[in-house]
Amino acid sequence: MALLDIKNLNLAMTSYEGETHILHGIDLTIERGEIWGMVGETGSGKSLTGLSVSRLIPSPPGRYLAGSIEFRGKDLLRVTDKEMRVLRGRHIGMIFQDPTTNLNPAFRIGTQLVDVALHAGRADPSVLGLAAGASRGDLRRAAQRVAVEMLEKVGISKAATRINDYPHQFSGGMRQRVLIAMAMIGKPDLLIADEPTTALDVSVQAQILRLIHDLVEERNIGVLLITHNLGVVAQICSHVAVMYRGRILEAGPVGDVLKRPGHSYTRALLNAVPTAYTKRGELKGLNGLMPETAA
Amino acid sequence: MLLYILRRLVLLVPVLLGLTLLLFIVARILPGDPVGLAAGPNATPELIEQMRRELGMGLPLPVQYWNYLTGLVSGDWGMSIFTRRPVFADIMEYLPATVELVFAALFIAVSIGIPLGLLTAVNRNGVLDYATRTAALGGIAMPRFFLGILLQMMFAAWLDILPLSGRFPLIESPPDHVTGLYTIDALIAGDWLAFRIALSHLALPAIAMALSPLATIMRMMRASTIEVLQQDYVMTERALGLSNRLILFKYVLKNAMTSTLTVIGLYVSWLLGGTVLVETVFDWPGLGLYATQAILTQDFMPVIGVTLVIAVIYLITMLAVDLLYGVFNPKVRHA
Amino acid sequence: MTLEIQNVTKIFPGPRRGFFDRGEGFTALENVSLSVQKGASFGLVGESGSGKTTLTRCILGLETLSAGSILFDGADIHKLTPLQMRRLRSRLQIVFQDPYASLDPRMTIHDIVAEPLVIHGDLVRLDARQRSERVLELLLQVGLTSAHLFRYPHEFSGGQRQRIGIARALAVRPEFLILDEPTSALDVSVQADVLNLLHRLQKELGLTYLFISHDLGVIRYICDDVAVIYRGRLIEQGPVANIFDNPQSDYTRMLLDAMPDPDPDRSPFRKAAAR
Amino acid sequence: MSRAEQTPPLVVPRRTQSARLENWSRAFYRFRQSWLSVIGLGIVVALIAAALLAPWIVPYPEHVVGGTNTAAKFQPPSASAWFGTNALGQDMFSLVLVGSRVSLFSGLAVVFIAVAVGTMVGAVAGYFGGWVDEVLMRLTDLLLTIPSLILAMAVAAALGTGVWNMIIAISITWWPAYARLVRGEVIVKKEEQFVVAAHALGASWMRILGRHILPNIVSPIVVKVSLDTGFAILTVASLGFVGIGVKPPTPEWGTLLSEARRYMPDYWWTAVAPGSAIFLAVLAFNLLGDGLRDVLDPRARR
Repeated sequence: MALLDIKNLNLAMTSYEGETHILHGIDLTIERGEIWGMVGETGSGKSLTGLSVSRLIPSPPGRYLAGSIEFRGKDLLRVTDKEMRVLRGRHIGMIFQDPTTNLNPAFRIGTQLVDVALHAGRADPSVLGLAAGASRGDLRRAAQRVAVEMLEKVGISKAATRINDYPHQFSGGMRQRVLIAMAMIGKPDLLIADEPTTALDVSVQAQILRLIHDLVEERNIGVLLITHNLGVVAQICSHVAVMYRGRILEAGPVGDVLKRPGHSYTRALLNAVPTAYTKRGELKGLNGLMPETAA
Repeated sequence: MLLYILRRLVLLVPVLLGLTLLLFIVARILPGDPVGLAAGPNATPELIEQMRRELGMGLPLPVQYWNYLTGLVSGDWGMSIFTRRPVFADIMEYLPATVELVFAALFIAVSIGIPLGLLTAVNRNGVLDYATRTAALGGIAMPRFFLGILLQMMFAAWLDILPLSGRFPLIESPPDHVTGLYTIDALIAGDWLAFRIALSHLALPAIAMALSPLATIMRMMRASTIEVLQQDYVMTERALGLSNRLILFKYVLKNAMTSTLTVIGLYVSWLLGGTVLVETVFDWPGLGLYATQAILTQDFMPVIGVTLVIAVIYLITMLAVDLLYGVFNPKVRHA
Repeated sequence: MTLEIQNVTKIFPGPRRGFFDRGEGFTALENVSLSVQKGASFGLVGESGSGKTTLTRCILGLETLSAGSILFDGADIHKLTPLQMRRLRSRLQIVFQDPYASLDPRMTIHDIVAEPLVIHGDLVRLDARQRSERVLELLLQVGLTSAHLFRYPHEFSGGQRQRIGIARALAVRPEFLILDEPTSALDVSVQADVLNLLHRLQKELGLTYLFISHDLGVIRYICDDVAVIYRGRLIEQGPVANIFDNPQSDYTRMLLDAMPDPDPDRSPFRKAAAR
Repeated sequence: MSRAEQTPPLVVPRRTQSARLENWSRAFYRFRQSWLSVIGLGIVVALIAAALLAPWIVPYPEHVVGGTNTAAKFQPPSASAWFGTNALGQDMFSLVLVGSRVSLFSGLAVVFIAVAVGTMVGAVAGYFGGWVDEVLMRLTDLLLTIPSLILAMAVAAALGTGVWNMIIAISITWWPAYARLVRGEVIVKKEEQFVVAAHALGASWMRILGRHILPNIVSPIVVKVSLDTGFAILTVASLGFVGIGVKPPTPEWGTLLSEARRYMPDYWWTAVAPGSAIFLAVLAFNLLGDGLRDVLDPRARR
């Protein structure tokens, strides 16, 4: 049984213009220990795929036309809201793009971490190192301890005091570390990271990628990393799926897809990235390459 | 924190100086003959001249202003030509009634408006939402004085369950003076009957004043809650499995309060100004009634005095709002 | 010698504390010197907070300098009369980073591109008809068509808007363009097209570029010379090939190492991840 | 110029109004989505029409210039006197109808003056900043600390009765709010990239302010104007209610209501007619303003 198995996922969204078919039969299987990169340009539907796994697309406007998202054998599109809520945070962690807007500015980071830890701990006390049936006080104390430990783990020094700071007292890179701590505190089996380094400087990006990579290694979890940056995919991912207009054009191990791309779109994307050895005038845009797919 | 408050209080001094100067200039520049009005139609020119001298109105303006300023500090706020009493004494007598009325109204508006706003934001476009939003539009448009009259008609004249006007029946003795707010004083004295009487008199004018701010606060709270619900961090909180109740009442509420708070602060000034209308309708013996009388007789010392008191209350409220703002928004917290 | 920046320092005053007291100032630029040769592309690389935006604002005369001077063709731009400043602005134009924010949402594309022609009407001397022709010529030059002329910015994609921004900057035939992260808000494929357009325009019109970016790949692709700026100070500068192949400072080396390369074999994690 | 010579002659297409037109029709569509706003617009149009036509359609013209008919005093609403008659036997409908002239005219005049003065002060303060800003904003702050109703009452009382005196008195207390609004918006827009771009192109401050900043802040001003017109009408009525404002024979809603108080609750119609008129006018402008906000203010669009 795969960790995550997306089969023929079809999503439509309603807007002013009426209902638009956005995802056209996405198929994707993620096993533990795999880091799947999902690359695509603006509007390719990669973020909506990620949100679908956490079932965070409200309906309306979203509507699933067909398909299933099986997480450890259970179809996420068919579980109850309550079951889904337990899965989130405890079994599926999520990180978003902008660390400045994804932490609640009015609360100490400790409060936010502890609440997530408590949520995961109530679902499964072993996350906090407790036996089943632990008291509320035990849970709270353990959640606080685990929050500090997790902050240390993501590389925040003096975690025991910094846990009482507010988000605005941290730099962008540090905030993203805090968000990673929040996503990982429930010991999830699957991590969905939606453009986790896009808003960061390259030097910080490298550190955050290293952190995600190491956490994944250590805990042997599956990752769905959504990004537009082929460089990031090449660095950290074991597998990659190339998306274009709601379809996966090509998927497979990074070494195969990026070194020997089978689809012309992938090749074009690779040609559009300026690297150390691109000569001036050699870059190619996508002009005229891809036919306008009927939406 | 304490230092910050102190500094803010010190900064109020130039504001108040500017305010007195402004009021003084306005009062002196404006046409009108308050002395002539007060002396009556039969007064001789000599009598009027003598009154003017006694009131110090013949002196050069800067001297008059200086005299007024020094007087202000020592508690001499001038004489009311109409009541023939010191303005300061008058204001101290009427102030508690107004404070009681304004804060009762504010309490009603906040304690109903905020939960209602939160509730309608969550059940957006539901039946409750449409009903309250439509009602709120009506509430904002309803003139306070007309609402007052309607309430009197309804509850005092037809249903006869609440008194028509006044603050306390003349034949009864009000509770011992501690704060001057009858409801509070009655509670302090443990006098339940007096509390009920005071409350029954307070109810209608407070409701008449509260409706519009209630509607505005509700709308503001609804709008800011909806805005907060769309923030990225709410998505993160949801994505990590926190319950809707926890997200709404803990994480969203605190953020949504910040913008609503400013509106609440602004309404204190609006309520204080509105007392001239509502106190007139309900014969409520407060600053508004006093100011209205003074304005109609062009008796300017009381008008300046009342305006000054209201401005001070407003400035202190805004300071309190700023401090509270820091509680809700740690980014602007003051060292 | 076109643009010469000499020992520029910019200190922003600290926040007010009371009437006279001010908090400690923030040094955005410290003793920055660089010179851009006519016809060249000069790249300025820096991460957020490095001072590169402040430097552009200084060159445009939107900020005063705390020390140093900026010379354009030998004239100190902070000592110009208003008229001379206006003349200078017709020769030195800018393309901004965010194609969504840099176009007035209430103006048509025609009016946006024509605006510099109107502002510098005393120089270009075109009547309304000639202006429209010039606007159309510019749009064709950057790869748009006459059908786009009377539409509004919100009807265009990011890449198209950036082309409009470039057309506007070129309207009064400037010699010098400041390109402030012109492609960082765009998708890579669109970025490639815009970079090629900029390259073509430079060849055709003999423009001088000051290209500001955080993306070393982009800088390497389009620039002849490069300067690396970090926390308001220039770390090193020189020809692109020298700096990129043989960086002298640790910071530049770190930036180069951190740049994610789309070749999986160059990944620092590769061995561990590809089990 | 070499490039221009090579290319074939350019054909500039005619400027079409379609894009602009499309924007308008889309805006009107959004406005129509909310039936409350449409009702608001309808009432506003009806009120303005009634006020303009009042002299010709008033059923008892003699009553509005002071004529009385004590024989018919305190008649309840009927077919001949829709809103009943007052203590002097005057037809309430006639009084309320003609009263709309004073209320609507003064309300609109107050807002017009306040917008004109406030926009000027706010734009200058916001654009230039520095000591100009300091001085102007300290002045507006001072005015904002004074409860506007009391200040307006005091000024109006001192100036004496008369519509214009009342308008001036209220305007004095209203422009600071606009100055504040415009200043804030100008400061925000001043930092927007398209304004910086215009600056970099070499545009003068007049052009930047007039062509780029002000057109882009019209929406919040229009919304505030619509909401405020209602509240200006309310303030005019408030002044009338406490006994300041228009001289007696001229009917005015606030004054009518104030007189009616004496005959409560038995002759309730004398109060309900002018009170409801005030309520309806304020409500209509509020509904209209709300609808406009939905159309014009993208932040509140949801």
